[in-house]
Amino acid sequence: MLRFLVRRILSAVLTLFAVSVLTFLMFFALPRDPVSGMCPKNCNPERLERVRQELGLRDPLVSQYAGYLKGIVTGRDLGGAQGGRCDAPCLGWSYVNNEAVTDTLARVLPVTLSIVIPAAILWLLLGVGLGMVSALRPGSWWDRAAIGFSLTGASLQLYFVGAVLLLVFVYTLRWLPVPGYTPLSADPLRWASGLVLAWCSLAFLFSAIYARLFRAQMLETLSEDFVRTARAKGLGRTRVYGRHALRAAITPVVTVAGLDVGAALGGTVITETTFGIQGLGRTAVDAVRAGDLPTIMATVLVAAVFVVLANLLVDLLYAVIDPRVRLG
Amino acid sequence: MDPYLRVDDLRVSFGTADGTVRAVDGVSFAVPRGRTLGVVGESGSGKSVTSLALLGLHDPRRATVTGQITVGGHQLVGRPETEVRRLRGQEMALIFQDPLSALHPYYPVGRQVTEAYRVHHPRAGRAQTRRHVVEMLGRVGIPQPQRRYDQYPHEFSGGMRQRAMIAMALVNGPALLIADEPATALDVTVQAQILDLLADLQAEFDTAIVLISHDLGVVAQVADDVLVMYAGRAVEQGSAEQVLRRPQHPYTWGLLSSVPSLHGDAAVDLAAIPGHPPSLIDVPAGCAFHPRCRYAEHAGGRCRTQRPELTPGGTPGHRMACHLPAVERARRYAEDVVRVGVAR
Amino acid sequence: MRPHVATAMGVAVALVATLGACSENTGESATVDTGRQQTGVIATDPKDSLGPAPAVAGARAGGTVTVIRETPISHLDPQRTYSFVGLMVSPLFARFLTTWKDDGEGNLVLVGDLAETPGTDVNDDCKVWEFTIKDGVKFEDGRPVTAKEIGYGIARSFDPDLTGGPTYLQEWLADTPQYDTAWDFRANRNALPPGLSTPDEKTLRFEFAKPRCDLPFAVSLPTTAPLPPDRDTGINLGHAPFSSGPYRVSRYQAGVEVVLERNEHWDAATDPVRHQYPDRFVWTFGSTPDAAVNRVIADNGTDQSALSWDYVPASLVSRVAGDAGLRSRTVLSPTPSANQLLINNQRVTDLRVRQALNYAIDRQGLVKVLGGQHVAAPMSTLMPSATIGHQPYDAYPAGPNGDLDKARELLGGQTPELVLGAADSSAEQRQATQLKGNLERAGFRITIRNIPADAKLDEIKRKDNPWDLYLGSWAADWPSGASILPVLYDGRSIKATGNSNQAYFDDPAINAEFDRILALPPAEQAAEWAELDERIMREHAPVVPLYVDVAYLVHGSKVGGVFVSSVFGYPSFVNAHVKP
Amino acid sequence: MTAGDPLLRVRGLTKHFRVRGGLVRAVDGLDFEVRAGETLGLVGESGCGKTTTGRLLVRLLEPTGGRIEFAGQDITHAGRRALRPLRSQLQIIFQDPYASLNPRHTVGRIIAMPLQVNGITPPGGTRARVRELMELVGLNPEHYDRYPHEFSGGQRQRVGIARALAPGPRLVVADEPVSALDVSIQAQVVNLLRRLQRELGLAFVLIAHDLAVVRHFCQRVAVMYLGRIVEIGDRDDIYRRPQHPYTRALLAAVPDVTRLGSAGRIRLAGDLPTPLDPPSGCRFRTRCPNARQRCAEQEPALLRRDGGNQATACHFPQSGPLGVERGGVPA
Amino acid sequence: MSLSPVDGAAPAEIGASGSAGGAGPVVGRSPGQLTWMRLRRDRTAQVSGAMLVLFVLVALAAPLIELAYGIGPRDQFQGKLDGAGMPLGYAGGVSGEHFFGLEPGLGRDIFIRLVYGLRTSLFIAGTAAVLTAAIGVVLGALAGYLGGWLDAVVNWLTDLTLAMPFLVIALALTPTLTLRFYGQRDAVPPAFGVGVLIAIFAGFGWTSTARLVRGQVIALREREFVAAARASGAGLGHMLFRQLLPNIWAPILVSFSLAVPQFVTGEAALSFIGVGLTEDTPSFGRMIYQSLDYLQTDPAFVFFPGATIFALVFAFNLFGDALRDALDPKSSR
Repeated sequence: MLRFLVRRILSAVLTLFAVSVLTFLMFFALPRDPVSGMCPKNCNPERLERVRQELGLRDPLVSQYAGYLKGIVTGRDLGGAQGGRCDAPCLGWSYVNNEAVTDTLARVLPVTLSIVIPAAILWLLLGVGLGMVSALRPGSWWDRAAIGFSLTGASLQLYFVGAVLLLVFVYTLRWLPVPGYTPLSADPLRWASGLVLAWCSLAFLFSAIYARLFRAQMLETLSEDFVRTARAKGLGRTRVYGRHALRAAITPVVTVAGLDVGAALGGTVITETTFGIQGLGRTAVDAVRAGDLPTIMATVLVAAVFVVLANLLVDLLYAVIDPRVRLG
Repeated sequence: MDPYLRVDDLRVSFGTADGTVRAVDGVSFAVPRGRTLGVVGESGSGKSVTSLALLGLHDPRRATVTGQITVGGHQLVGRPETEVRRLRGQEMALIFQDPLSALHPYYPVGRQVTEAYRVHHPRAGRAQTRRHVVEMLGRVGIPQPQRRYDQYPHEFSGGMRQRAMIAMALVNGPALLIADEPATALDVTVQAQILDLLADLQAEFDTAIVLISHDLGVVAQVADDVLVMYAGRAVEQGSAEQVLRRPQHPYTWGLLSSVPSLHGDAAVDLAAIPGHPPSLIDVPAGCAFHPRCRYAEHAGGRCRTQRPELTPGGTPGHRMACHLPAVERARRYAEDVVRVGVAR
Repeated sequence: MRPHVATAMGVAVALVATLGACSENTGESATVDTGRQQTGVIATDPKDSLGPAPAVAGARAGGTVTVIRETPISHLDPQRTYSFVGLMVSPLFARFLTTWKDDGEGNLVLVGDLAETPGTDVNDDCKVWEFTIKDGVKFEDGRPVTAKEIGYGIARSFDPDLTGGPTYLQEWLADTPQYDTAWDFRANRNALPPGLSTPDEKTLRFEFAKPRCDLPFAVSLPTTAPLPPDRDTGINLGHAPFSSGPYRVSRYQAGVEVVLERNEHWDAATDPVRHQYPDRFVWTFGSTPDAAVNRVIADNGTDQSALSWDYVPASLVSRVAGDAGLRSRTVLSPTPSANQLLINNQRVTDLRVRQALNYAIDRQGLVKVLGGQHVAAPMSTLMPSATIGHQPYDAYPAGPNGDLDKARELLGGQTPELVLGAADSSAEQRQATQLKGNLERAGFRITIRNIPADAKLDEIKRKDNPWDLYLGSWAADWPSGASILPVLYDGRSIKATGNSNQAYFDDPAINAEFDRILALPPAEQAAEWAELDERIMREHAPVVPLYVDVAYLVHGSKVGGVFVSSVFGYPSFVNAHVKP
Repeated sequence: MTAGDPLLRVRGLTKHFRVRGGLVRAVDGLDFEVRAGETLGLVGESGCGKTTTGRLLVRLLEPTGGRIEFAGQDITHAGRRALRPLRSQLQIIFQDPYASLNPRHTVGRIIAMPLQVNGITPPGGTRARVRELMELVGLNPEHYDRYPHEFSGGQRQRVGIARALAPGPRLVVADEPVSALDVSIQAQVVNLLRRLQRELGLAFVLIAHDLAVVRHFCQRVAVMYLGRIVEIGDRDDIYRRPQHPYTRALLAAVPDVTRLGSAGRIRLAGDLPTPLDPPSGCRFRTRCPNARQRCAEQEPALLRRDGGNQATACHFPQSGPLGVERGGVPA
Repeated sequence: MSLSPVDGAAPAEIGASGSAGGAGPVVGRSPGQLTWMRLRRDRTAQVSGAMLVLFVLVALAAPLIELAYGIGPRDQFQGKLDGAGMPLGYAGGVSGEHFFGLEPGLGRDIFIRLVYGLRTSLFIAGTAAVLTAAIGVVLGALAGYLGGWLDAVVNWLTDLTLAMPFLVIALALTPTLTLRFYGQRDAVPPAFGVGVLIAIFAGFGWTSTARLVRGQVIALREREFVAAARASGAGLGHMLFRQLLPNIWAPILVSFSLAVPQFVTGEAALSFIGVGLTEDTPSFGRMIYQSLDYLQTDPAFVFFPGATIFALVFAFNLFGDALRDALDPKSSR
């Protein structure tokens, strides 16, 4: 187990390293000068050039990258134009947002987490619930309705659903406030009411996949011998389905959920844009548009960390769910 | 004494896209407590379907079950699921062929046995239940049952798993045990252990056992009575002595003579039955065995058109379904089977 | 297993039925007065610069005004402020040497803010200027504001780390665009830049090498906000500016929220324009313009005293304009932001082609693409109508939809192939598509070449940019022709990059005119600029004037006193108040 | 190679698998030979290494140690190219009639596969050869273009046999060829194999757990236990006079139709030990009714006694016919 | 019914017509033909399949439809808009002349743009799906079959690809690529934008297919027919393309049929954040993205593209499901 964990973590670090190098290279190829945004109207080339040198943008790529890595590990001095000393983990200074990138992250991460985690819980419950309902009575009216619901969800797009929900619940019926982020600690009710539409639309679309996946898995599991054993023991339906079948059928759902949640945490650009909430995804997109390299690097890295972590977590969860994995 | 298990004209069919599958087509038998019925047949003969039907484990939406199944005085067919459920595990239990897939891979073995106990003893105390289960595990020959209790099925060997299955089946002391190929997936040496164990436990609990197997040797070893199935129908039944020593049906002859033996003449070919078992969707008209029967011509063509009913054979309690006239049968048995086939 | 397809389609149809009832659009809606004339002067009477500002009818103290805006304010450092939002928010917490008295109807007077008057041209040659600081002006900690702190504010704008602000004062004082090499702020923190001096606590003196007649205008920009040196936190001042205005920043949550609360040390008696009605101003960021406008329209709870900073987006204009109940909650006003189809005069050297472009243009079609008259008003002059002294004319009268025949005639059967560089933003793509269709009907062949939206401005500022046409806009820093025509059309200022003269127009005769007019006293310049405007268009047609932006704002039912600044075209908060 | 030389000679064949728990000694030093036209049965319970041995012989697995000679050539570590000329002479039949045929290929294509991959064009063409083979194994050649799913288990196994026969092999490794088949079909296939062996003079290595099937097919039998051969000899010797206690237990455990009831059988206690950590000395000692101190200390060698062909790896071999157990003392 | 090896003959026997000789047709039904038969019996598959065929036909016949309709995708009808650029008349300007009405602002005909948009979107999605399938199959099959370091590398590449945020990279890459291939004054043909989109989809979309194929191949690798081919001396090419691939067509086909709608919506999602095609090229993504703003002021403009894209994706999903059932009858019934 420990060896496995160490190996997985090493591979994850390698992945993150590769992600950072690729991003670094890719964004240096961008047709966008990070300095030009710094003087909007009357800027002269000489001044810009001096700023570039001061920011180290004229240094060789490798030493720039090394400096970046050093900043993450030990922190570094960025100079007056970038807020001075930047403590570890230093992700640099954003000229566009005029703040340290770590501050940006500290601001937008809770937002994205607040969107994704409740939404994921909701979509998993909904998906597994729907899948369960339809697997219990395959071919029934319930099954048709559940599958129809999930197929519709899978065929719609978030921005579409989001726009319609906004129009109906916020602008027309006025049951909900305009979506926005309030910290959970500040006001749980406002936190929830500002995000509930985002959760619902994410859940509607995502649950589709889970409903179908879980339904198929459940049907397969129900034909397993051990389910028959459970019934032969005289167990009731709830126990047979809820305990014996569910646990075995949930494993592939865990895998897919891990990937999805990881990816979603890395950037719910569309959700954030649809509902006008400034989270990690939108910050990343804005950063790309503005050529804000430090923010891009940070958001890409954070997104990658989420994906990698989710993968790791899935592996660990597997071991919890399936005792056969524990031996290895 | 009234037999504990009585099955009358059991029929099980499944609707599929390609037609109706008559998996069991009119089978009747009875098993008193303390005795073992061996059900023999090849793939698709309906023996496993019969075992599931006995416990009412078929999906009612897919399978149609008719006939009478009486267990300890309760008629099961058509009863509500909740009532049948109370009998399962308590009055009657089932052992499957493959203990690895029959045990839930994610739960410790002891817990699975405990679950079988607690469902019928909801008021039993935790500690007392555990004691009982550990004792049961020990009784079926699992060494160190205290430690084994918390282990997972994958940490058990094949034989130990089957012992655990047996413990699970017997934990409530059922009067009827249905063992579906209980030893087929195991090695011969372990298989022998399991069969012995079953016999010992039967003696102890006075259980009625229905043992389902394709292996005539296994049946010979443990069964008191034997039922031979072909294409969902019973073709011959009687005591083990009658069916295995003095078989009357050409299919039983074929089965017996096609089994390679440790004795006999290894230099001659085995007496194989030609062809292969029929599809249950498209069972041949008349006697289902007739396309493979080398004596079909001797019954005057009835084999093709008319379905033979089970009729009493030579000795009391011995019955078989064959159109072959008694005289012809006796002659063929003497000439082909005894001399050539199973020359022992 | 799967539902019948028809059932699902039925659901979809039902869904759309709820989206909106069908009603006929007959095209009737209110019209906007966009030809409004701007009047403006520099106050000559010192009384104009005295406080307090006249009370706003019906205004009452108390309440919170919320401003909803999509993009966060990146910082609040006055010396770095140049964005519209920065220019509009900074008067709340900072005072400048001069400021505009603005009635929101186009009547502007430049008055002294911290200074007693809008400046004294000591030698009448625009080279030496003196400002006398008012008594009783204080910082948020009660310290008096003196010439020293204003001088320090201007000095710190020389710091190369503090990028982004206007550079007029720095360049004029150093007499070179490379002002930060001429004078190093970081090495001379205790000194003032060359040409700037404080003969006494109350006097600030500018001495320039060249005449700088626009100085009174230039010192109305936030560069002149005062700052005690001990309060200079460098780049971090952007999060916590030191207030000299009626409000101070009590909370700055980057990217999320800025809260301004009353500054007790501000004295209304010294301030000719500002009020202190609301208890607090709250800026919230992140809502898209759509969401912001919808939210304000909904008028729920605290949103009743909210205002959407962003204009009503084109897609919602017909909804807002069509709702009579909203009329009292909207502000509709032309702005000084002028949009042109810039012609790269280095590439398109044939005057007839440039004139043909002017004749061909379908301004009405373009305005429809933009969202109608609530979004844009057609224009045919170089200076927007909001410029002081502006005179309307149309050098190439083409009617609302363009005179295609006239354009073809000018082209004489030729098919000029022109490349239109357009940002890849959705809005500009649509304009480009419209222009392409429009111009091709007139006999041009147009290739649209996309430029990443955020890079576009930098790209067209490069002298050697490869495109023939591109959309450009210019909003002057003060409503004088001097901050428009010479900035945009003086060919001598063309450099390799960072050009404001993006038409790359260079004509010696016109250049000479610039010099002549710039040397005139500001009051005399207005009429001259208007005349030159028409002359440039008639003789050279260096661009195709398209439209001015129209500000179309909605606010909650309890917001009062918000008007659109005649100088910048965005909401001004000096009169804002919350109705009971 | 001269006429008397064995077709297949295996010396010290070893295969270890590295798993996370350690090293599985699946096959641990096998020695045996198969002469041309001879049939050798390899019996044992699951986990004894018999299937691994079969796969090693046809080089589906890379041996860890030892040596395999086929037709006088060392093929122990031969690559694909080096094996090519021998491939057609060395074929394998698999256990599972469902898994061993590619469900997406017609049976004609399946049978022709070994010809095709080895670039063999038989006289008269591939198609004719395949039809001939189908006829040979008792399939209707008209079914050339059918797919495996249209055949019954027995017929599928015939397809597998035809495939193995296609390139004209001299040695066929048959890995549990009948254990997945119904009793009546099993007999058909055993008979078919016997006929083919007779008619074509093929050498067979039959891997099976069913001692009765082995008895009906093989001239020589090797009994395996935990990766080792514990007893090897001629059929009649093994079945009539088994010397190793394991062989005896194995034989005794086979359920026999001819004997009703379960009286008078020897039972082995316990389970197979894990091959990750086999017992010291004699590997069978943990389950052996006669185990002594010496068995734990010293590993018994495979030795011939009384000058016969039968070799046994046991310190205390038994003799005499089955059923008459005479204790463990060597006679 | 149990399907253990010993007892499992019954379903397999179904359809086999006796042992020897046998009447009836001699040539058997391939697994593919069986799938086709099951598909033809499935009503949902029929309906969704017919819808897909219709969509493809419309896409292919776009120029013909333009000819018959008399309006091109770039024609503007601004005269039919009011001063604010909103279409005059009912339901967004629906009329006998403009079946689905007009776009606000530019005043282009929605119907003909949808027809052309269908063409663009289907082409992008179809090509991208083919490419992802190809990349995924090759990498997955190699990794699964050969295992070892190659497997590790492919796995790692998969992890890496999954860890790279797709939208951000797409956003960054598009202008960079454009500059690499075209001069500043060159007209960038719509085909280039299409190509870039396809490349982005292919570059990021292959992982799921690769994982799927790898898993399938690993499962198949242990099957005895693979061992049989290896024992006969088959080479890598034969193993992959003759033995393994024919057996994993089913999941590949299903994932392909589900990938197409994913890319259709993916194109729309990219448009949503501003990557994708130029205004010139009619595409579903751009239309739906632009229309959403008009949900309140011109619902018809949202409805027509929205309903069309929904119908297309829905049909694909239905068909993919039906295909899955037909390929693997055990899966759901």
